[in-house]
Amino acid sequence: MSYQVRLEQFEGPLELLLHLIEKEKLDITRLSLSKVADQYLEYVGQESSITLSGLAQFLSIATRLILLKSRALLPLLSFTEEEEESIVDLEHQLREYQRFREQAKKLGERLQAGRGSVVRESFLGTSVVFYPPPQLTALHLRGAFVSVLGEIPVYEKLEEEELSDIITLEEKILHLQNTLSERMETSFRAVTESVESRVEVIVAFLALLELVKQRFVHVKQDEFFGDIHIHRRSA
Amino acid sequence: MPTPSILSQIEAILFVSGEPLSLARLSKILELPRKEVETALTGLKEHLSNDSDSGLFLIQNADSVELATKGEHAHLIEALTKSTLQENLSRAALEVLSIIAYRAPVTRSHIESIRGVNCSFTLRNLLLRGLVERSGNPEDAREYVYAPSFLFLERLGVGSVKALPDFESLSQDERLHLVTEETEKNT
Amino acid sequence: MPTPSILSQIEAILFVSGEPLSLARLSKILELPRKEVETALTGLKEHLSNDSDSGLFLIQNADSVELATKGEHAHLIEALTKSTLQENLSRAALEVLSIIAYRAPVTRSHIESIRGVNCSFTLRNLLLRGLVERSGNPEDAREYVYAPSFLFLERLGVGSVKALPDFESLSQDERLHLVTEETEKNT
Repeated sequence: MSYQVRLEQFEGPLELLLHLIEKEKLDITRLSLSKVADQYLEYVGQESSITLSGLAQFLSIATRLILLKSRALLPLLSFTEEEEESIVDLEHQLREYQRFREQAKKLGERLQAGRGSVVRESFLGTSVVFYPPPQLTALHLRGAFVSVLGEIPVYEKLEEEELSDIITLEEKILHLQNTLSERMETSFRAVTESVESRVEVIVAFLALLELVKQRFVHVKQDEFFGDIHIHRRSA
Repeated sequence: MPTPSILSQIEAILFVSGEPLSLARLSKILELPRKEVETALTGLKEHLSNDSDSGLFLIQNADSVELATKGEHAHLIEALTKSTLQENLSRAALEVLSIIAYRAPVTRSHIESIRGVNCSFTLRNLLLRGLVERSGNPEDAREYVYAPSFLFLERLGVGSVKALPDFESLSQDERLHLVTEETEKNT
Repeated sequence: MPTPSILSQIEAILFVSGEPLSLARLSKILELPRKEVETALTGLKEHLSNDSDSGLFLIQNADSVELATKGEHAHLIEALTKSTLQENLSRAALEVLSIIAYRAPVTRSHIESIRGVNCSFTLRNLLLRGLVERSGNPEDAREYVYAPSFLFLERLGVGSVKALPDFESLSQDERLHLVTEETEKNT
């Protein structure tokens, strides 16, 4: 590997993508995106520490990059309106993110610059006057406390659980390889039969592409949206 | 931007301080000889009283100075205090008050981690209205703990927080554990 | 002594209040129409910033104002209160904070669509530090909208979000620009 970057440095896919583009000193255009697509996929493929929810975000961008790359390879391929829009969106999103990332740096410097203002403590020197809101009852307090309890974010626990449930591309590749070494032949539908989320299907698909690239398998699809037959290549 | 004058520096310091400051302390903070501070104070005093657009003036007493509002604004200050007191409790204030009631005695950081929002303004308002009281935290000298005031509980018709509706279950609600753990992790 | 102006009245009220006051409350306390209060506020803002002998200035955020020390006195205030006015924030927090500052009021999903990652932890952290505020979204009851707080403006020493660098360009979604340009071209 010519350029070693651990993905943990990147909080999200846009950050990674922007890093790759800027590293090549490119502007944010379609062409640049298709140029860095391989590197992007490579990093995502290597990285084993992406959480399930994080992976979905990385993969949603990966699919658009694959789209752009396939277009570069097959000029005749035309995009559907939806695909076209998703590419325009990505360029726009990257530009917006780039602007805010620049601004965030400046903001950080200003917050460190030691030019802050201070306000005065309210009603300094005013003595305490007992002034209860006339209509307030104990039941109002109870109601307010119940609504506070309802706002406590339970999701934080959930995300922690997700952390332990990482599916990586690497695992999927291994899983596919194992399946294939047991049976010489399988199909994409069979591989994804037991998966529970769309993300896993996408991971499985990327894993399959990787195996094709490594010349471990070849694939055949008889019709659009038909099942994909996977054959192990004889060594 | 013009260089800040000593007058403006003194005004800023007195504004924040809130209590009378001695000339010695001012001269130390400004890193200026006492004589110069005295001259600047005279300047600031004149500047403020001559400026009809300024609502503030300097009170000098023996060796100390303090910034205050001009006497002719007393009725406005009274109107402000009254309107602050009579204002209905905001939703935020009611929530903070309920946390203090059901979790007393409770620190500010604990209140904030339960609500997930900073609440320094709200707390000051509740203190000013005499609805809550604060005292030193026996477990940590750097922090205060807050509790509903005796007068307020009396007004609610309860002798102690334990008599609040569903006190037993609500004050120990298990969702509170989620944030308590979080607070401990962060400190 | 000259008669105190409305400017001086406002300064006195804000001095005592300490916390931000809404235009509505100011107009109620002063018993003046809102329009007049607004004009006087603009006057006071200019008066204070142009007066190099004044250590104070006005911070305006949404519909409220507060009186604060000018940023150039930060080191003196730090010497007085023996505390730091600096904020150390992670890169993620700074990014979320800038999106909120330039695009307020903004929903969490909008922030996340710009950054491409989940921001709930970072948002919670900024709320706890009091640098941003959240309120109900008038357009969708299930979602909050986020805006910069007074504390944020204080820490930067700026009078309003409009005084932030590149506010004009960054507060606009680039794509909205394109649309307007195209419409202009077409007409």
